Amino acid sequence: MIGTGILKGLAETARNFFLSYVSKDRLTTVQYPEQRLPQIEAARNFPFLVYDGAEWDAGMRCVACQICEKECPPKCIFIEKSKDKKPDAVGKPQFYPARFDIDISVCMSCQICVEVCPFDAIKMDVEFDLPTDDRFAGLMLDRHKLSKSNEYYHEIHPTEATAVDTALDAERAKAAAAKAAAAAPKPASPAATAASAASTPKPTEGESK
Amino acid sequence: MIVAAVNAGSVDQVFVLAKHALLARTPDALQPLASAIISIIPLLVVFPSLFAITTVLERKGLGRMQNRLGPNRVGPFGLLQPAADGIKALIKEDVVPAAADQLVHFFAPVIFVAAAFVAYAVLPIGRNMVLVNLNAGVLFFFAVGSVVELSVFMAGWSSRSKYSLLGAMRAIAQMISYEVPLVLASVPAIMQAGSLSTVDIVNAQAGYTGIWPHWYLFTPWGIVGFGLFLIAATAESNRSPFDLPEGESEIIAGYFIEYSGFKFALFFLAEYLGMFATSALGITLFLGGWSAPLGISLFTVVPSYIWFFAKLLGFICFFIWIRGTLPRLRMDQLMGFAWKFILPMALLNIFVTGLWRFLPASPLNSIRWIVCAAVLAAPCVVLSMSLKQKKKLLIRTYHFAE
Amino acid sequence: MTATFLILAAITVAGTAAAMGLRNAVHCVLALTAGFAGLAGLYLYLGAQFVGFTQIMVYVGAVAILAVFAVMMTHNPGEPEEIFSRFWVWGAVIAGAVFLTLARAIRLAFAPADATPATPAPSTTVQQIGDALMHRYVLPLEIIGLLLTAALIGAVIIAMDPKDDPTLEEDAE
Amino acid sequence: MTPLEGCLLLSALLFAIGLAGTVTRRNAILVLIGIELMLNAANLNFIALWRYGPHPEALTGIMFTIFSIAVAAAEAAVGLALILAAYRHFRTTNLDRMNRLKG
Repeated sequence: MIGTGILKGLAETARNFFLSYVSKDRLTTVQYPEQRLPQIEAARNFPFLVYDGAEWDAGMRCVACQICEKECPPKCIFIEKSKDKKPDAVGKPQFYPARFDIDISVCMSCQICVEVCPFDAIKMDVEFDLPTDDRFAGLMLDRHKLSKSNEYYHEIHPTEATAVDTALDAERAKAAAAKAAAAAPKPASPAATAASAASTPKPTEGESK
Repeated sequence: MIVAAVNAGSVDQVFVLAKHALLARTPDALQPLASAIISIIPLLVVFPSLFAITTVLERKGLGRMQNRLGPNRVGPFGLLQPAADGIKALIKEDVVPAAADQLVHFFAPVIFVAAAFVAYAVLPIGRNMVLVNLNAGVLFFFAVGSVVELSVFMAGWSSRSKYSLLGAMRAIAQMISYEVPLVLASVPAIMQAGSLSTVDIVNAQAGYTGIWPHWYLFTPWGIVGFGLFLIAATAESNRSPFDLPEGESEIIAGYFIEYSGFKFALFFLAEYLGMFATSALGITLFLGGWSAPLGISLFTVVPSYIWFFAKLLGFICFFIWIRGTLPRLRMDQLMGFAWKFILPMALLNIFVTGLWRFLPASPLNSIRWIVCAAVLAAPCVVLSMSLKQKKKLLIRTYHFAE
Repeated sequence: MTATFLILAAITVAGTAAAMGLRNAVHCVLALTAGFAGLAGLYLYLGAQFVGFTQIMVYVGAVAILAVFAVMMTHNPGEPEEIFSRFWVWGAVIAGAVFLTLARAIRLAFAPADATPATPAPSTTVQQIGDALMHRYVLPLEIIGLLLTAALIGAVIIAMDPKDDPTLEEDAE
Repeated sequence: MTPLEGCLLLSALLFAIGLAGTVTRRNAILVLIGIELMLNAANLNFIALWRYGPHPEALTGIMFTIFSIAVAAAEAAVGLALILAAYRHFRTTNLDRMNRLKG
């Protein structure tokens, strides 16, 4: 018959209209600022820095290698290497970022920084609710604002975080074993680490200038 | 019964009496001016308020049809949303494109809104409540409606933007194509009433057989005419499914994309005012204007203007319902529908109205009914079958449309 | 000679003069609609309601739109921008002479003494017009209907490009 | 000046404006519009003479104007269609450049 399709459609919308007042589970949307849907595990938005332990300053995994800064397509990462060194997750003395800023107004959420990070220090966050009344300084996140604990990482991406932790633990165990093995011939090991640490920063510094 | 009628009369005429009382206090020299102002101001207040109510109603209704809540943040149940929108439109910057034709760009929304308001002059919104009872009222309405096309062109052309121009071209093509069936669909009612005056047309539909009103809707040509009028009115007011001129997903907002702030709001207002005006004309022509739908004292007691606005609200809800249901047409479907289906049907409808008038009414009313309905139904079925697309489409499944 | 008449006459003359004098053809057509609207107002002022509304409907709603479409379809950006013909002086002189002749004839026809008494506007209802159309003028009406149909078909056929798809249609009133 | 005289003078002026446009403009569309203006000037005459004439009840002026508007609409449609066809041929609407017969 003519027009049955239209009538069917009208009946459907009418049913939606009235039943949406009756059954609450028809309402597919939530009242956003108060209610939030749980994020799916693969969700990603802007990068953050992972730290281990309780203190963000001490446990930061980032060693300021500046690979992410170089790889970042829109160039939204700004890193300043520290002058001194701190022991990293494995226990090796490393540089740390004296300054680590991400301009999230520029960031395009491509996740390349995460892919290239050899230290599993930068990961993607699920936080998308970042409104601010200052569109320049407010969207320039410094290293304090960026750093989130490993527990938080487990919370938002459990599978991924477990895999990362397993890998890190394996590495730590390897490093501990190596340390134990190297404990006997004492003078060799610090000299080697110092030499490797001294050789790496030079080219990067030259490039960053 | 008589007491009730008298009471109803006084409530019914309260605005008319108030106007006369006010006029009696003004000096004689100022009376024509005062009379005009007193009559115009309510129109200028009531219909924009109706527009404000309709915007929130539309957004909430559409939301519910899509299993959403709709606006619910500003005020209780989001009812103050139009106020927030209005303030936003007022304080927004008024951007005029640098290449725009300044004068034409400025006058387009002004003419649009003016034309939309002027159309209300001939619409009777209650018993004795019409601004001017023009002898050629319906013609006036359509003449004013044709000015809208020009303002649409002015808006689209003066913006110097391809989206605007495309939107304007689409809008004009659509409005011209659907103005013809709109006028032709109104002709039967005019023929039957024997007058172009809106007041006379309403009066011709007054009265009841038993409790059944003499609306033109309850005749075979009235049903068809009303249906065609409704379709053409939807297209004429650029509403979904005929919203190609605006087509948010393709040409963003059509001819008024380069307008911002208050001018944009004016276009929005004028579109809705045009929709109300066309609906009001449909009510006047086919639904007996302000008369009560059933001739029982419970209904006739209710003041006439309340019936008018109830019918108008019904129209608005129907338009919202349609908008929530039907997807947008394609341009060739739109034009084909206007010229291949609506136009022939409207012409046939005029013929049937003539037939209705000249067939004897008194002894064989049901035979007259059947003959006219058959003359209309057969070509309608044939036309729609021949225009139907013979495409096999896959069945789509929805989450809640089981 | 009331103020209403003068205002309407001013709108009409200004609109039509602008329509004939402006550079941009679209502006010309828009100014022309203002002139036609003023003319419609004059018809209303003279008591010819039906004709006034018909004027708006036909000229503003149809002819102006048609002209605007034609202007836009024939716009040639590379063309030299000369809006008046080489002999525009002669044209202006002829038009001026025609106006002066007509004006003089009109002035002479009305002697200052015979001021016609102001008659009330004749009340013409649409019903009377319809009766006249259907009885006395039924043959012209039929001829006009035929003419309009012929013009519609003719306009479509003339404007149709033979190279284009013959299913293309144009709206012509 | 009587109202009738004012109307007739206005109509003469409109006719002169239309004539001036018709003979001076280069754009064919505007020439057509000039012709429309002259027709309208005539219509104004009909209405004015009907209004102030001796037999307004005869409706002659109104009838003539209605028919005239109908003819003018047909003329505009056909005229613009002709201009479009000519444009397709000459690639211009400039009448000074449409100067060849047998095109």
